[in-house]
Amino acid sequence: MSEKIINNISKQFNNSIEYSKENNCIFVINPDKWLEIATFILNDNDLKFDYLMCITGYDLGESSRFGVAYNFYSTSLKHYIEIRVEIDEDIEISSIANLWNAANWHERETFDLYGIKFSNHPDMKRILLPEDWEGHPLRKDYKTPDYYNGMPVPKDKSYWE
Amino acid sequence: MTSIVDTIYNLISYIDIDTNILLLFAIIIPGLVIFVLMALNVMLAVYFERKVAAFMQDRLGPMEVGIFGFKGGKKFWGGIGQIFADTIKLLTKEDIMPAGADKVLMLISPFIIVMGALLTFIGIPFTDGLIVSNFNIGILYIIAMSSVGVIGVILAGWSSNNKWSLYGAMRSAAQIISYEIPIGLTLLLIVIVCGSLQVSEIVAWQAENRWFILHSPFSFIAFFIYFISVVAETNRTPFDIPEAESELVAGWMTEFSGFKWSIFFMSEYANMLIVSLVASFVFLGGWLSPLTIFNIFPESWLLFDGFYWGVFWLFSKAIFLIFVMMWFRWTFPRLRVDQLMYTCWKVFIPFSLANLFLITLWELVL
Amino acid sequence: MKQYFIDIYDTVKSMMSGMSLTLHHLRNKKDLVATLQYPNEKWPKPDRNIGFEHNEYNVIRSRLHVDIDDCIGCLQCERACPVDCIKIDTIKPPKDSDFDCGKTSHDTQKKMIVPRFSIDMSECMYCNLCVYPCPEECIFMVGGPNEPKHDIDYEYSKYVKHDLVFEFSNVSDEEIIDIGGQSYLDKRNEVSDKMKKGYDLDGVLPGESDDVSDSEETKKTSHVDPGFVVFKTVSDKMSRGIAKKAYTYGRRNSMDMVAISKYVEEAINAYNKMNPEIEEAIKAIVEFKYPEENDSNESQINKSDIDRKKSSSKPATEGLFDIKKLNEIQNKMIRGSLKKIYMAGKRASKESNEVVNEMFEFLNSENKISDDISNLLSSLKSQEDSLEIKEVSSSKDIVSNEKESLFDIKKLNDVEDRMIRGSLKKVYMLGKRNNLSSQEIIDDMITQLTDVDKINDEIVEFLKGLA
Amino acid sequence: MFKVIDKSIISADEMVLNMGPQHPSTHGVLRLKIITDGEIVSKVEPVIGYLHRCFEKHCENLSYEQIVPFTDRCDYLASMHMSHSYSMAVEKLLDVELPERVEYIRVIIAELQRIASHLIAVGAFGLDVGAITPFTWTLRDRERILDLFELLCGARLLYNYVWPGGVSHDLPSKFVERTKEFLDYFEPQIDEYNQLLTTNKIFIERSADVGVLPLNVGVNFGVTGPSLRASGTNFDLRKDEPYSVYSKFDFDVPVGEGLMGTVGDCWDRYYVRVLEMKESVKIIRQAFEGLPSGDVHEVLPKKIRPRKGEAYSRYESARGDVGFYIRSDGKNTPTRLKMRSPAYCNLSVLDEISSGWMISDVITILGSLDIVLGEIDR
Repeated sequence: MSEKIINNISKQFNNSIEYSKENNCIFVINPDKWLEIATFILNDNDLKFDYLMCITGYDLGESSRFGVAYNFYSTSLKHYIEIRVEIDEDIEISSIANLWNAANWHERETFDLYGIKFSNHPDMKRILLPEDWEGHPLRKDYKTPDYYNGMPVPKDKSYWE
Repeated sequence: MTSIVDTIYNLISYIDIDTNILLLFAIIIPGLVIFVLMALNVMLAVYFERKVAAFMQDRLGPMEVGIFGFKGGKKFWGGIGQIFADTIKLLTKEDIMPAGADKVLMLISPFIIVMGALLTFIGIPFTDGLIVSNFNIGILYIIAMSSVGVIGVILAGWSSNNKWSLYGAMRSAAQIISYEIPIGLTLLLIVIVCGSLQVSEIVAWQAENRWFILHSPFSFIAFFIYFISVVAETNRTPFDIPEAESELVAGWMTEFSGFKWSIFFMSEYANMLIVSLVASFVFLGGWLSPLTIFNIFPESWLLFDGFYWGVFWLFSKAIFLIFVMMWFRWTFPRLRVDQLMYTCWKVFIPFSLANLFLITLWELVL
Repeated sequence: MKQYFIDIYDTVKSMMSGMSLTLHHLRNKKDLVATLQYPNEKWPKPDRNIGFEHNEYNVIRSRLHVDIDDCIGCLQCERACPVDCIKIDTIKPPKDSDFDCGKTSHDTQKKMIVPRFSIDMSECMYCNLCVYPCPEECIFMVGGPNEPKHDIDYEYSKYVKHDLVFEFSNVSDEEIIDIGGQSYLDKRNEVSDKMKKGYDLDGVLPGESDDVSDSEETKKTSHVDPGFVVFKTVSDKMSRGIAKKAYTYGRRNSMDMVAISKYVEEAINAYNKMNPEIEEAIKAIVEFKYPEENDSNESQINKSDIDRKKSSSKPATEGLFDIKKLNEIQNKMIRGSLKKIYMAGKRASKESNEVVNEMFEFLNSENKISDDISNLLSSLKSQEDSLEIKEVSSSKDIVSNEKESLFDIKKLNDVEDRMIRGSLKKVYMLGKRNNLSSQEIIDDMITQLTDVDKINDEIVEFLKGLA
Repeated sequence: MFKVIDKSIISADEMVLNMGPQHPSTHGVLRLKIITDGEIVSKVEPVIGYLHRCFEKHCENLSYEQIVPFTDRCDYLASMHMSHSYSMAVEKLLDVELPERVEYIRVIIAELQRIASHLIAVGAFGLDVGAITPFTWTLRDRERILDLFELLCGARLLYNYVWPGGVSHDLPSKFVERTKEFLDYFEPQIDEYNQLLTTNKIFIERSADVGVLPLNVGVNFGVTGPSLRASGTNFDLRKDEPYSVYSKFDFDVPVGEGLMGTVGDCWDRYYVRVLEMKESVKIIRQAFEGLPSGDVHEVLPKKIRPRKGEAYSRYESARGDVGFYIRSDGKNTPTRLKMRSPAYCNLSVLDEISSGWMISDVITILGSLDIVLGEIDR
């Protein structure tokens, strides 16, 4: 099954796929072509990835700094794929919220916690943290602020030490 | 024996002061008695309700507070002292007035509601002849006075400056006004049959003939329409959409606390008592003993009748109906606001109109 | 139209069936009621026999308890805790010293002492993760399979959050000093001082809580060597530490005061840390009387006073002798079982005499009694903690002397104007914190009042009356 | 004397209604910004994050064993599912093969937990439409399951029972017996709920045909679990991607059939849960029959240091498809741990299916989606 998926995708987008680990169905994909590939895997009759399970942002701390992992599943054909898009800090990823509505909140969360921007997202704002929070906490270089809205952020237990 | 006011006036007329002042006394005394009765009613009814709810839900209800160390184990009166604890708690609670509220309206709205309940008691008998004032338009007066409360509800909802309260008030207004119609139409049945609006006449007619609920199939149906409508009118489940604690927090009572809220509470339970009493003397023979329905009991049993037994029978019937209301509450889910209107306009009103027509025929034919 | 009547029929029918069900529950309430009247009835404790050797495992979640005598200070539980609610400090004895840290009940030789083992139960999330790695099985959740070790205790609510920090260590300050942990002790005292200052600001005026803090202070100082009081005036940390070390050395070798002062001076000079404060302090040592040389009269007077205080404020276990004294017994078996009796007695807060009697009974029943042991035990029986009491009395004198210099803040309550009273109290507090005398504070008050134009003759007279 | 009245004050515009964060039936600290026109709702915007506890950030500083109690606290109504799901992800990274007894125990526990969670869902849904009595009855029965869990691991709500590589304790000796007793007691209780609530006409009126979730919309929004199955699909990871030993058991996946109204309405979402409880009972009975013996600590790693790499585990919890995405770089703490919470996706569909209904119906729909805020906000 996985071979078929790989063949299907690489036939179409040979240049955009950086490498693929066959056993886990993991693809790493060029961010430029991401929207096309997404449209393809949603609509292609042999793939039909209609269910977007999860979007995970991660911080590599290297040259291509951030990565976003998309986990797809097909409820009709029962197969699974993971696609990763790895980007530099300032590059935007095209949003797939118009293809899978589930991506809407997941992308907002990724933006909230990592600061990864998604272009053409219908409603790009913070979701878990307050609107006026500064910084993106899951980045590896994030430092806890001393103050939030003038309130000191407690860092240790004063009665403990 | 005409009315309490007259009796009291006669009793104290030997005192040598201005007759107007005497009349005032004669009016104030029953008023105070009724107020105390209402307060007692709410205390007991709340306890009753909590216990009924608890047992229906496989719980025990209030158990901790006994009187003088008396606790009844897992019995019904287990936490009887809770009555006083609740009262003291409610009366000593902080009275919160929201900053944006209309303070004057918010202050008077509980009193308007409780006034409606108090005034209704004037036309309600407690037994043969024990009535504050025996109007010749008793039923009409009761219907009119029991819908005064809706003014207070709307004022309370509006003055709280809270969207939830406003929703509750609007729903309540629509609901109470709608359900006035089937109530009026069903009460009209007995007026047609016995030809009088006076309460004592109605019961006298039932004593002569039979309980009105057993009079004809139409009056039987009318009783249920009346009863379900008054459940709606007193804002109780399954028609408690104005309060709807899972939707509107507490509806129009959201912003009230302490004494004001306890007055709302008092009027709610007073209304329950009123509608149950009305149902008892209109449909269930008032202060007549149920043992006289069919003439199967020996003559000696008729001893359980008379002035004092009348109080007992009337209140037994009313308390049973209150229990049924509680039973409803702890069994059913709540209707939506449009379904509530549907029930009223498309079920109850057609049925009661048909009833009205058919009972007229029934009376003409038989 | 047909549907209309069917709907009505369905509604009535389903409502009736629901009502019959609730009525059934109402009528059979005795069989169906599920509530438990909590304080009167409690859940039956389920049998916790879990199929295999359950002694190793802990299948109850309640308060954490530590058998501190078994703790070897390996820090495994501290590391396992996901919320950092366990805090352990350890001190290793110096290599050449012959300090005996004792043995655990598993007969493991302890290599360090644990002067601090605190668990913050307000933070604990009862995940049980600290229990598994413990090699000596000394940290556990009480109850369940640990019922023999400690009774179940899941109702331990407290009024103050700090009270939920449970301290398990029973190492005394003297032992820490013995083992060379002076620097650790200094640090700890410093932190606790700081914290105490923090508590004092907890919205309680010191004037109102004078009595409380007084007794607390006496309690605190009762453990500390009075000689240290002198060095508290020294502000430089480094030199204070050196001086204290030298002082303790002198005390331990039972030098007299003059010798000690000379020794301290030498030590300070060796580090080139001499400054006027130290000089004064050293002079003070010489003038400072040994607690033993105090007037016996004075201590007699204070004794009854303190006894009363002790009985009210201290738990009775303080009256128990030290468990280390049992280490003199040679036979391992006997020592172990005596220690067990000791611990049981301690938990039940018994007196020394009772515990010793129990020990005798045990030994008689086992036929293991020997002269050595009986001598030792009877010596324990008659022991008195007279030394401690004298120390307390002397330190209390110092404290009360300091306090007398200031008038009581309650006197200010006679002032009628609220505004003035408030500002006067503020000035008072400020002065108290800066250790000003009564006269100085009153002067400050008068200037303060003149500044805000609230001064009048009555107040001035009143204030002067205070001094 | 007379003011010129601003037209905008009295014009019949839409009104913004704030439901929550403190509201009796938002199931936690959820805030719904409801735009209404009278009673009719035109838009619902869920505002979440009031219970955000930095779970993912926290996990990056904790070792793999220490994370387990925190996963319990994500979905506090189905803690066993969360720790089971997390353990599966870690086991994928560790490449361990679990003893069969562990898998059987995990299945038994998971299904008991599913019953407990669905009992809350069913009862709370009744509470949302105004029926209070069913809630206390379901809580009464859930209490018995909690008793079983207390017997098992000492804790009643947050268990820390399922560990990567095993479970913390073997089954207690009386556990099997008492669980069977409970199952015998429990099955007739379901009929009582049905009599009191499910078939009640008022309840049907309130929930049938309300908030219909079409299947394609549900899949597109990532709705999973009973909420999706009510829309007429039998998508269940226990069947489709059998993990643990689910492939050995014979059970049905209840699917919404639209018995009282349309397929995928609130009544279906409610009823699928009731049916699932019955199926869980079936699974537990089968699991007890085939329960093998063995040591539950056989492959429990002393110290968890997984290989460098990633793992994504999928698990059918009481609320839907739980996913744990773990990136490890060989240390004893994960570099990234992401939890795909089912209720998070289920809640995102609320606006889609509740606009056009009344305020009361928003409550009903929210109750039928069965969200747990601890899991949404993490």
